Amino acid sequence: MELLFSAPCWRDYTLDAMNKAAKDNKLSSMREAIAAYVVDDCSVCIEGFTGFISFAAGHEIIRQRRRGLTLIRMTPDLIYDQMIAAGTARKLIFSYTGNPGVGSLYCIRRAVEKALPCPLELEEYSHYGLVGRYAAGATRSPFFALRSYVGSDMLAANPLIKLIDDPYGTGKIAVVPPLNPDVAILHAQRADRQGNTQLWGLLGMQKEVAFASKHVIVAVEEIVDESVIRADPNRTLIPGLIVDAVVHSPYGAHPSYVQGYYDRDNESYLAWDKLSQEHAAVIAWLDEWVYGIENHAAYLRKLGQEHFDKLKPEPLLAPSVDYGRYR
Amino acid sequence: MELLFSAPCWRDYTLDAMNKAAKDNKLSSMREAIAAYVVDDCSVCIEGFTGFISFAAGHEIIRQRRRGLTLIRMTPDLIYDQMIAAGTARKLIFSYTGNPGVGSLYCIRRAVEKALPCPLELEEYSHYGLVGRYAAGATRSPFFALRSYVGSDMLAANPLIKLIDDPYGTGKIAVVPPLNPDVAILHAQRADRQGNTQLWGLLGMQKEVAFASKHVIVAVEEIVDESVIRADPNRTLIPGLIVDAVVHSPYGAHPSYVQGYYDRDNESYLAWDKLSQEHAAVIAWLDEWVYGIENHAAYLRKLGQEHFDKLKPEPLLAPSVDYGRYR
Amino acid sequence: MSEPTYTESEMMIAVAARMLEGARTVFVGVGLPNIACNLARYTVAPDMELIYESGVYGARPERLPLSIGDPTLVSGAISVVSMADLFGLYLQRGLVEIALLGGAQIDRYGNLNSTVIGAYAKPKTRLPGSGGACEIATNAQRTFMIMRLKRRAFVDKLDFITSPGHLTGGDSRARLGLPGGGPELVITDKAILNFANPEREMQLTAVYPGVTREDVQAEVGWPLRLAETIQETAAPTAEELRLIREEVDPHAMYR
Amino acid sequence: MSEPTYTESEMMIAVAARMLEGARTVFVGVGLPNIACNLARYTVAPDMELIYESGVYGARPERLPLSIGDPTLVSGAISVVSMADLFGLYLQRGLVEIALLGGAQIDRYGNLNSTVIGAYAKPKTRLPGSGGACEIATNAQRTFMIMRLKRRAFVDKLDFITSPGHLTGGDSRARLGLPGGGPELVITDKAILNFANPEREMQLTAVYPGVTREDVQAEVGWPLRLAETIQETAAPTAEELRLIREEVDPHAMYR
Repeated sequence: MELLFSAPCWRDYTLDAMNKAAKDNKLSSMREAIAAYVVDDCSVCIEGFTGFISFAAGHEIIRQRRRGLTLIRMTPDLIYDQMIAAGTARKLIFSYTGNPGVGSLYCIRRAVEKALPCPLELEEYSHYGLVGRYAAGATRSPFFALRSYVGSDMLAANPLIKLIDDPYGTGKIAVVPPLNPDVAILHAQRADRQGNTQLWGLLGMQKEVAFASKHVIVAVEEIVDESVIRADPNRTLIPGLIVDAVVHSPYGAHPSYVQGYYDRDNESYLAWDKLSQEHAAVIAWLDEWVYGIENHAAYLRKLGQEHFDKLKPEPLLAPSVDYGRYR
Repeated sequence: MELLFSAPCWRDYTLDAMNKAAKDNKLSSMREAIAAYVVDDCSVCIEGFTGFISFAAGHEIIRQRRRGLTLIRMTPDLIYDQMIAAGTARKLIFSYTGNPGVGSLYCIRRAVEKALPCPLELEEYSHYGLVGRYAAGATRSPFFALRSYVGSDMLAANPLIKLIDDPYGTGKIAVVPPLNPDVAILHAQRADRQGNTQLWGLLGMQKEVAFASKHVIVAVEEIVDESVIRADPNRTLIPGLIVDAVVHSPYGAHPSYVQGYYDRDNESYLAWDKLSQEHAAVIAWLDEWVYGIENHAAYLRKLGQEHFDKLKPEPLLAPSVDYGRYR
Repeated sequence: MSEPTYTESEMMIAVAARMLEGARTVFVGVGLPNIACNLARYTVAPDMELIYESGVYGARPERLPLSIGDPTLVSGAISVVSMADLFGLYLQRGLVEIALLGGAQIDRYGNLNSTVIGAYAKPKTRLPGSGGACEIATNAQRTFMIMRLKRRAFVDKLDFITSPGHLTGGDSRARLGLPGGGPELVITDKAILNFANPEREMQLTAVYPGVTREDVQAEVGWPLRLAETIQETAAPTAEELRLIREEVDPHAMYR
Repeated sequence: MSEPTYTESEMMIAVAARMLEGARTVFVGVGLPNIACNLARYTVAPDMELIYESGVYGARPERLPLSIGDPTLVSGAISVVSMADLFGLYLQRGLVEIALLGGAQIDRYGNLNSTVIGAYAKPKTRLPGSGGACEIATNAQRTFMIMRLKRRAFVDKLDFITSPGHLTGGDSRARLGLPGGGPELVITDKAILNFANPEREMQLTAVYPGVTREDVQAEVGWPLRLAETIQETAAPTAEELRLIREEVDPHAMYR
């Protein structure tokens, strides 16, 4: 994990950022985006808290057979369970590894408990600690301070978490260092061609991860004109300035959900709980649903449109607000 | 300035917060709200960056002849110039004292340079430093770290700003302590009766100030039903949980502006630049426009509706978004 | 009419709901604690607002949420914020009145383990980890545990302290400056335990109908301290059962 | 056709705009720097996005903003965020390519004073203070100063260092670990100065038409260093003047 606030490395980063800003059209296929930015042994962060999880990106990384990745995610969820079973990862940085609302993530447990298919190094935080690492990375701060960890064995389990004295004399406080993933892949409702991205619903940690990461791929349900973004600037979570590639990825977060577009496909989460208890069954599933199909569009065809019609919520529209024209 | 993270004091605060949550109707007149929460010698924070400035609250504080206040605000603006000329303040905590886009704030300069009408103690930060103090106060953090101040004389001018060693060995970093105002007064577009408040346009530091302060008064252009707030939860900046009083205060930010509702009354800012150069003229202005009228409604009548019609922008509506019904 | 029959889960839900009387902000997970909060809204805590670590304040779910990040928690909520703001402005700020927590293991001082069974480096069982539990246990004003009474869960020594309770007892928590008040109650399927003694040691304070002190001790891995008086908790009322079965969990997802 | 006539302000605006060639993110205040950026958008930097400390990224103002918090900067912008995010995620993160700064006093190393004239405790003149200037000077990749050349502003010793430039010169800025590159240019109404020497000391690099080196030295409070070659800056072109007068400042608010 590279700290971005040593001047040279920071300069590289920001000049790079300037180049990002230059591209006026960053539209790309998921295959191209993954091939361009996710290389063996790099650190990858596919974020989104229970929703907005780019399964399309995770499956493409498996399909391109990346190896030695450091996977970063607060709640690994099914997608990292699948990527770890496929042997893409060497290390996992996380804060809660469970099948949300269902149970265990058996592939990750097999990797940790039995080194199957390969050993998996763990680096572990609480939620706020990992959010803090993203926030420090996003603001080029040398650390993030939080009141957690005092009295917890997590301090001993992770030497990157330190206790320092509050300079104002109120006692000990924990700090965590910045985290700057090599690549972030973030799913949202809409973006324009420059990567200006709007998200509503659970904001999670998407903003902090985007600003913390050296490369950012945004995957969205809809590509919209820049004028749509500019019509509600308070909703823009990620500016195109820091985005490398924009992927049009409808239903790309399935089986997780996208607020207002589709619901979580809970049957898939329950099915995974059973299926994933045997490594062989997982490999068979990967052969059929990842290796066996060329891309996410094929995955959607395989599931069929009716499948997604059932996941569509009724509309619930937010009232408009008036920004006013000042001229 | 009381630090909120010593347990007993924090408990008082939070139990108090719970009581806030209990009140189901916090509607109040500005007179009642100021009388209830702004007492002599307390610290008051009327925030809002160039817009959303509750002049109605500032004038009511002058009218109620408060004394010995510590005034906290990043950009004191005309309202603090007026409050300081009226003798309400003993101390000013700020980061930029100017008439935005116009020039000097002469009343504050007279207080500092000539102790007129009374001496004014200054506690000074850069913008990010004061934002950081609000943010630390809002999250009960013992401090906020930022890269500013290294090489600046501001470190020597304000002993509360300290340099510490980064525990991860990247060098020196500046920190500022939390700030927890006794009372915050924040203007926004709309709130419900419980004080759930939505704001769009410049978000400024309103969120951090609200969560940092022991008491919060929100002044809004419109009181709306709770259902309006719940229809767009991402726009809710201040939850009623931390709000003590809700004041219906149309045009309460005049001569500053409220996004989508009215423009800045720039003539007033230019006029103040001339008028405020003489203390006697300021006193005469206060007699006519503050002491001489009973409340903000009278102030509006005195200016006349046509005055405000000229300040109304053309509509520019943000497109709606779909949150979806999940049941 | 005859005594209504009920399940252990229904009893836990009813008891947990009663303990939330007057609560205004409750930090909650999914499943049984969520049902208990919804029941409390109908009964003893009409003003209660639910806070979820996913970033939701004042949720009004139209269905039982499948996870703490369920989209039904977003639609119609008072405010939905980033997780940085939820943990910073709400939880660490001290605005959470009561938090409901669970874990794989608990010790006599209410410390919780949700990280590993066995050695951390070479775990026998890898558990999910802290999630928000460490900060919840640190910052919430009051913490209630909801756990089934099982000897493998109520252990003499934790394999790993994920979330601090009363640490080594007495004033050890206060001495380390933890802002929250720490564990107050443990609500189980057989009895209620609290920490209302100077040593902040878990003690039996109430048993459910038909449960003996011996039944409780049999499921606790240390000699369990007894409160001065031990009450018998009232069974769920017909109305509590009706609300659970018809209103808050009509599909019996958590019973 | 004859040489067009122009004001000193128009010359400053034209020169500042030329220096922004290819710029993509510029952190800007109101007044003259704002006009210069708008001119640059029409000429040498079509991709430029403006960043304002008020929280605005990618502003598309429909009128000349009256202040850096003008509502016209919000309507139609790409993103409007809290000031904490603007200073943290954009400026301190290192995403600001060029920042335009001014001040009441500047010294030979580009350090700026916008706090007090006289002693801090007993000031002769109380100036506005830092605002965002201290963090801008610290974090922007490149800093351009725009100031009128006046002896009372270009001083041998500052009364107060508000915003760090090259500090005591040489590598003193880098040694203290300031992330931004520091002052690069000083654009005045008579000449252009830079810091392109190992000592990072301000030096005269170009004079405007009709201005002599002596005219410049007369307004600088220390013996001004000269660049190896001193160019004469071209006067505003007819097109630059047309754009300034008809497009970016039609009401001559800043000329």
